Amino acid sequence: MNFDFSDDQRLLQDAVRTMLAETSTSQAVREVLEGRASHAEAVWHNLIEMGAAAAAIPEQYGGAGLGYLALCLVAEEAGRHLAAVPLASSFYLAAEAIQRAGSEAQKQHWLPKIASGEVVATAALGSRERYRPAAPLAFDGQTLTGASPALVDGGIAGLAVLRVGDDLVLVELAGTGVSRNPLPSLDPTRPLAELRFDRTPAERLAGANCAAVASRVLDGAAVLLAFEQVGGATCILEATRDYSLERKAFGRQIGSFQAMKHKMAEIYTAIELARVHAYYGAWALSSDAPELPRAAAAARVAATRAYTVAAEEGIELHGGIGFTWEMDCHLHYRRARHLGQIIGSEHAWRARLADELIKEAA
Amino acid sequence: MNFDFSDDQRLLQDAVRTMLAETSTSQAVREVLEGRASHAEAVWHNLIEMGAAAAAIPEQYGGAGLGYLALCLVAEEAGRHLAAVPLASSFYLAAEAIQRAGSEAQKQHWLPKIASGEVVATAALGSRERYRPAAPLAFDGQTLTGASPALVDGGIAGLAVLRVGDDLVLVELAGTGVSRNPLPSLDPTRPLAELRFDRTPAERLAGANCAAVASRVLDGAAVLLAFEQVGGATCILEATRDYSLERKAFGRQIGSFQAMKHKMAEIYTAIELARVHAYYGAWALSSDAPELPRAAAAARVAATRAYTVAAEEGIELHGGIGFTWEMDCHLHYRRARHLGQIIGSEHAWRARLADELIKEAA
Amino acid sequence: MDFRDTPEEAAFRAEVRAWLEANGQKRTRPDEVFGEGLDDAAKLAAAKAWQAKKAAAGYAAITWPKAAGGRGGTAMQQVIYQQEEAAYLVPGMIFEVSIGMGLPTVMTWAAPELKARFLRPGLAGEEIWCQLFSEPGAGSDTGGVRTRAVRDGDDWIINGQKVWTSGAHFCDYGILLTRSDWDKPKQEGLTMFIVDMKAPGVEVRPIHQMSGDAEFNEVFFTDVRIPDSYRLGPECGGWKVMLSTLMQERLSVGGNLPTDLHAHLIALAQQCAWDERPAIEDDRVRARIADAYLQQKGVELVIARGLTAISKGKAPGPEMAITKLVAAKTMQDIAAFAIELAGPEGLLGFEALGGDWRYMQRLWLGSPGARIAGGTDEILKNVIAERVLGLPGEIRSDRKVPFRDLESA
Amino acid sequence: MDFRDTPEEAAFRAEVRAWLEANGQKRTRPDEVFGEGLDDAAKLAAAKAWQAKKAAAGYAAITWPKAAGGRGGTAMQQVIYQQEEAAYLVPGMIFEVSIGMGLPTVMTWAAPELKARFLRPGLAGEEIWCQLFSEPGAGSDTGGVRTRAVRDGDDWIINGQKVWTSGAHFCDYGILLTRSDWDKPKQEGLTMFIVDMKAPGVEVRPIHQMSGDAEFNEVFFTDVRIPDSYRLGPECGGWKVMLSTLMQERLSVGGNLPTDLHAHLIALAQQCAWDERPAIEDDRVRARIADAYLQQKGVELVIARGLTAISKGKAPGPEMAITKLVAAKTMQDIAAFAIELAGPEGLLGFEALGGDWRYMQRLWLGSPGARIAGGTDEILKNVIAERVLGLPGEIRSDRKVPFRDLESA
Repeated sequence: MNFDFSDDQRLLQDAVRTMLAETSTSQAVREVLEGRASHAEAVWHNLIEMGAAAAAIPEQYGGAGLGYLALCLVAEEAGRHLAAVPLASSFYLAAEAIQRAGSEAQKQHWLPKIASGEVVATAALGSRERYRPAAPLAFDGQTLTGASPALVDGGIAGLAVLRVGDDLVLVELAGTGVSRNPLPSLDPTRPLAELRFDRTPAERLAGANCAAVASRVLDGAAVLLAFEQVGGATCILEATRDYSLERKAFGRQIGSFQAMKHKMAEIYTAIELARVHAYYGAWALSSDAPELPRAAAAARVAATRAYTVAAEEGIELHGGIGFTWEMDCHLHYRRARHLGQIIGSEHAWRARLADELIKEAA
Repeated sequence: MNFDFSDDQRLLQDAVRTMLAETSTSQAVREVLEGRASHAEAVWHNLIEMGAAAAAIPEQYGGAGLGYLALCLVAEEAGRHLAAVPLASSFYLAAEAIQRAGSEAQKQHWLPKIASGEVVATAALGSRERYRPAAPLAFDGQTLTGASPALVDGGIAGLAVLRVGDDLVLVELAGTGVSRNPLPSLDPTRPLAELRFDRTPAERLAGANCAAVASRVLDGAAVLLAFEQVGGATCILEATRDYSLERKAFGRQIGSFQAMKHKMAEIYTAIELARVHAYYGAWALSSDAPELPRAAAAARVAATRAYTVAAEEGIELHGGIGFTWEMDCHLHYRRARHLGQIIGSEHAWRARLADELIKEAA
Repeated sequence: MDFRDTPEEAAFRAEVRAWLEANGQKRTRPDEVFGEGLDDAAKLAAAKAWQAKKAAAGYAAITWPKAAGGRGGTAMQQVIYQQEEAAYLVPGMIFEVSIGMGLPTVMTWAAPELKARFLRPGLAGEEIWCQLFSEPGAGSDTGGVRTRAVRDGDDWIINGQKVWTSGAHFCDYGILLTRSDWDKPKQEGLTMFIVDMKAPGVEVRPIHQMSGDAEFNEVFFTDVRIPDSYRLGPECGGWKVMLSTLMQERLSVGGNLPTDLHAHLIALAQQCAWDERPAIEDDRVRARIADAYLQQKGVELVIARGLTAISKGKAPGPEMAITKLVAAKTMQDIAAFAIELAGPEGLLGFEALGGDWRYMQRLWLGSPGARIAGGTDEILKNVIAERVLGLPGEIRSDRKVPFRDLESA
Repeated sequence: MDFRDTPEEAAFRAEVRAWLEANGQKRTRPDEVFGEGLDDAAKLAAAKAWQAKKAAAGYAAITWPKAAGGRGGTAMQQVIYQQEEAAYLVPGMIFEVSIGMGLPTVMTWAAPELKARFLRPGLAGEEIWCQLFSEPGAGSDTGGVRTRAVRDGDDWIINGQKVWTSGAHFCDYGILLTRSDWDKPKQEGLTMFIVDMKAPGVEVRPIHQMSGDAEFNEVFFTDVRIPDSYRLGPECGGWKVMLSTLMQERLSVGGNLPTDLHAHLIALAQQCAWDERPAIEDDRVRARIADAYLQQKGVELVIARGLTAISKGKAPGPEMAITKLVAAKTMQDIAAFAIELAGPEGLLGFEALGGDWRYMQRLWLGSPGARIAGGTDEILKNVIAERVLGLPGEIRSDRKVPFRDLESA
């Protein structure tokens, strides 16, 4: 029984944490929040340079070949430090789709570019929930025409993997006929854009059964995002605890009031449950275990709940100062929602978890 | 705006409360709990004698003609004092069904007997949820054959109103071919029995559209049971508060710990929401308002939640002594579940509430 | 039990309704607010004009005595006016502190000549009032204020900082809680003043909220002079004055939960698909719609009970605290769920979605503030536990000690 | 990250498995318990026989030193044994206090001749131990015990009452916490003893729980004589002795949530109909199945983290408190929901329903106790807040005062 990460993996995590503490500052995040930057460039540069972003891309494709467990810990730190970078779009989603469904040539061509940061990629792989009628995106085998759904990092991506019917389609965004329509985002630190195509050259990802690949990639992303969520939730819990020890009212540290203590204990409990489910998901992802769909769905639901509770109650426990623009509480409030919905809400994933459990019981 | 009961109605409530405090003691309830009595006879006698049980039966049928608002307050006190009597079976369900669907002759014959306590009646009007396949109960227009579902007070009832297909059927239980099969109950203070019929004489309730009548009677019962639930929840909250002021630990009254205080505040909040929904339901029931289905469903869901929370957390806040047989906490724990399911669970009623709201919005 | 008006109430309601129809402007969208499209100055001017009209018609302070410029009406009439006004585009918030806190405090504690000076222009909206109690180190614990008042001849010199002051940037006067004696225990060394917000040394800085709005301010006082005649109540009597001010607020029947959350949720659920079916058909969504109704209708009915008390000439009790406790958290939960309905697309700002979303997204961003402003969930639960259920107060170590000796001072 | 055994662990597991297969009896129903159908005396005899066999094979106290009758094994081996034994019908609870609390306390604090006297028969199940700490006025606050120990020559005379003593009615010996000095503060006047449960003046009365079971007892002491040689630790050193006893318990990895709640819920949902459809197809039911899994699997995985610590030779930390906190409330919620699945019929006792219901109904009746015994939810949250998150302890007024001057004494 060794339900923990290795010392080497922890060393990488420490290095990433140190780097992010220096570069992914509140100010850097706010540059993006307030629209002065599309992403935190220094943070992105460092994550690429350290080989952290490309931890799970094999060395033959220009990655660090450290595997998914390493990437999970990178994700935890990215979440903790609210990193405003295209890590999920490029690495959890697009690179994974290419790695799992691309031809050798497609992998050889694109993965090194993504790993080196030369190209930012994004992806839309489908979701169980939607608002507007599905975008009328058409692929004729050679070109793509129509509008994508809202894509995280769609404004800066050079490449997109899009689900069109039963296909996964690879489209270079420097190609002809591409226009970008920036869209407002509830979490402006993660900007959204719609892509419009007019007979833009595109190609099919070579692999068969794209629905299964998309589902597999989304499971992996669920695990990785769960680590971001756990990281973010831990950050706001720690900030709340520290504030409650500093701040006094009625002649006492407010953290000595049992109502505050118990609420923090409840947040902690939610986070720890999420953490162990995320760990279990990491194990399933890294060992390609048949438990992955169940473990990934569980990690996603638990982590979405934990970050939501931590962000909501974190503001509450800060009192008045908690809902000011100057405090970082609202960055977590927004990020919690962003991470909790971007690959489908907790409800969709809870349904998926139930599907798996009922299937297993049969 | 007068969202409250009248002074006269409150006077009746006080009288019932005084009577129940004297007769529906823990010991009287435990006589039934431990199987030494089928119901609390003195309590039942008094509720009948005072005209409290038959408050909503018109005077021309032997009732007190005080209306539903009065009966609601009687129900609240019955709930508060855990009255182990066939009040719901006889008066909220059977008498109501007869009153709303019976012919004049049926009403003349049965309502005075029920009002005077000469006959205990019970009813099974259908539910959205079930476990076993529907009982194979057959009615040929003259006789009834087969087994009823489990009926509260089925062991002592002299009359039953049973839903058979689209009919409501009235069957006298002293008739030929009736046998009774007592069944174990999660709340033994409210005993259950199955009735078996072998060509037992029975008659149809005369009214048309029995499904609508059944639904209307269940709505009324939902409101009345909500008052019982609110009464029970208030009782255990008060007992918990009193205990927390008496009991000391760590050199303080345990009721001075903020965790205890806030939990009691949460229970109080749940109860007060339930109380106002119950009041609203009482208004709708007594004024025959079109809002009744919505108000009744809301009262039922809110009151079921409130009593469940009060009973669960009431035990918890008592600590070790709370889960002993000697303390009355578990009587509320059982009664909360009994009242919360006997005409269908909160889930069925929440679904009904949603149906109504969506219908209204259309 | 009867939700209908008494004949007297009905007559007053008809009168109010007629006046509003003749003079006001009805809301056309649920999220429409007063003065949309106007700049701040124009909006303020329009608000003042409305208040003047309302005061002239005798609706500005219905329960006040006629001598003080009120109508001498009942609390129930006040409620009826508010109910009817709710459908109209009116600048409610701007004058709320004037009418609800500032002027009543003046009426209770100021000398006759000051009442003559301040009440009429305040009611008519010519002068607007704010309330200056909270400080960075004294939020829920108002007794901890440290803004210093030092006597200097016939004046007092004020130095310090206030925070969470609504509308300070457009207000003319404020009621100001200060510490005038540091050798008395916490709540015994406080003194209340009227302060001229345009006086030299008063500086107002907006606080930006997470929603991007700036309804609140920090207010800095540097050697601000206040004549002793502007003192409200005795020296070191500030705590009592403040309690009387807050008591006024308590008489208003709380809870500002929208009453149609569930209807909005239904509308949004009809626009979304879950697993290729309309989300409105999902059992979970339906359960949440029911729960939204349960909470909001419950709050509405608790308020109805408060109104019943008012209608009988009584004051609603501390149990009204549950209205805000329930309303604020319900807003947060339902708004979050509404956003979730649309899955990934729910993360789009409302400008990119239909107009129905604007409402929910605003609630979602506003609800953390709603859970804090006017008493956090925790403070409200204390109120219920102590004042309704009679449970003991917290152990206090800061009650008897001279303020200057407290660790936090 | 690897859930598999190390080769050493796998070898030990194989050995245990073989021994259990040869000697034990596997459970055939999830709710089957040891000794069903036997009367109390026969069940106790069977339990003692099993414990003797287990001790002879060296599995009774795996981590104890060989000199004390143990195996000198690792904590991980202990865990592996427990995991394997879990599938068998064994009388776990009966000896739990002996092995987990009573005998370790003897091992740490008693004189060599007493160890020689007590350890072997205790391990072999010939003598059974109980723990006598809690009192009617001292539950969560164990420091408040009032059972009086007065020195009389070479003996002590004991008077008082204990409560919540598991198995007192069949136990032979107990470890007993008493107050020997009323002039010292609360936790400083306590002394611990070994008490012979068959001694004159010891009276045991069962406590009936709401489930109808009687696992616990009240124990009354009237002029019970204990020789001073049976004292554990120094006079007035009882608090420290008790902490060492509880520390033993903490080393065991907590949480006794069944790991198949969701599977039971699935089975029951397949037997019920909601609105004429199988309940298993209802979106709400499916969501609850998922939630049941999330909680129980979460607890299992937190325990796996504790095991990882044990496997590395470390002790699991106070964060393990979340296992019981989550497990007990989850049992209550899921059991209640399972009962709701069947609507009105769910109110039938399980005897009238299928056998699957027995399990859920027992959980439902047992869960209120599970949330209290071994630390209420509130105490566990204090542990997490103070010992994990480092938040301040409660303000205590009872620490420095002589016990006899405390209001509660």
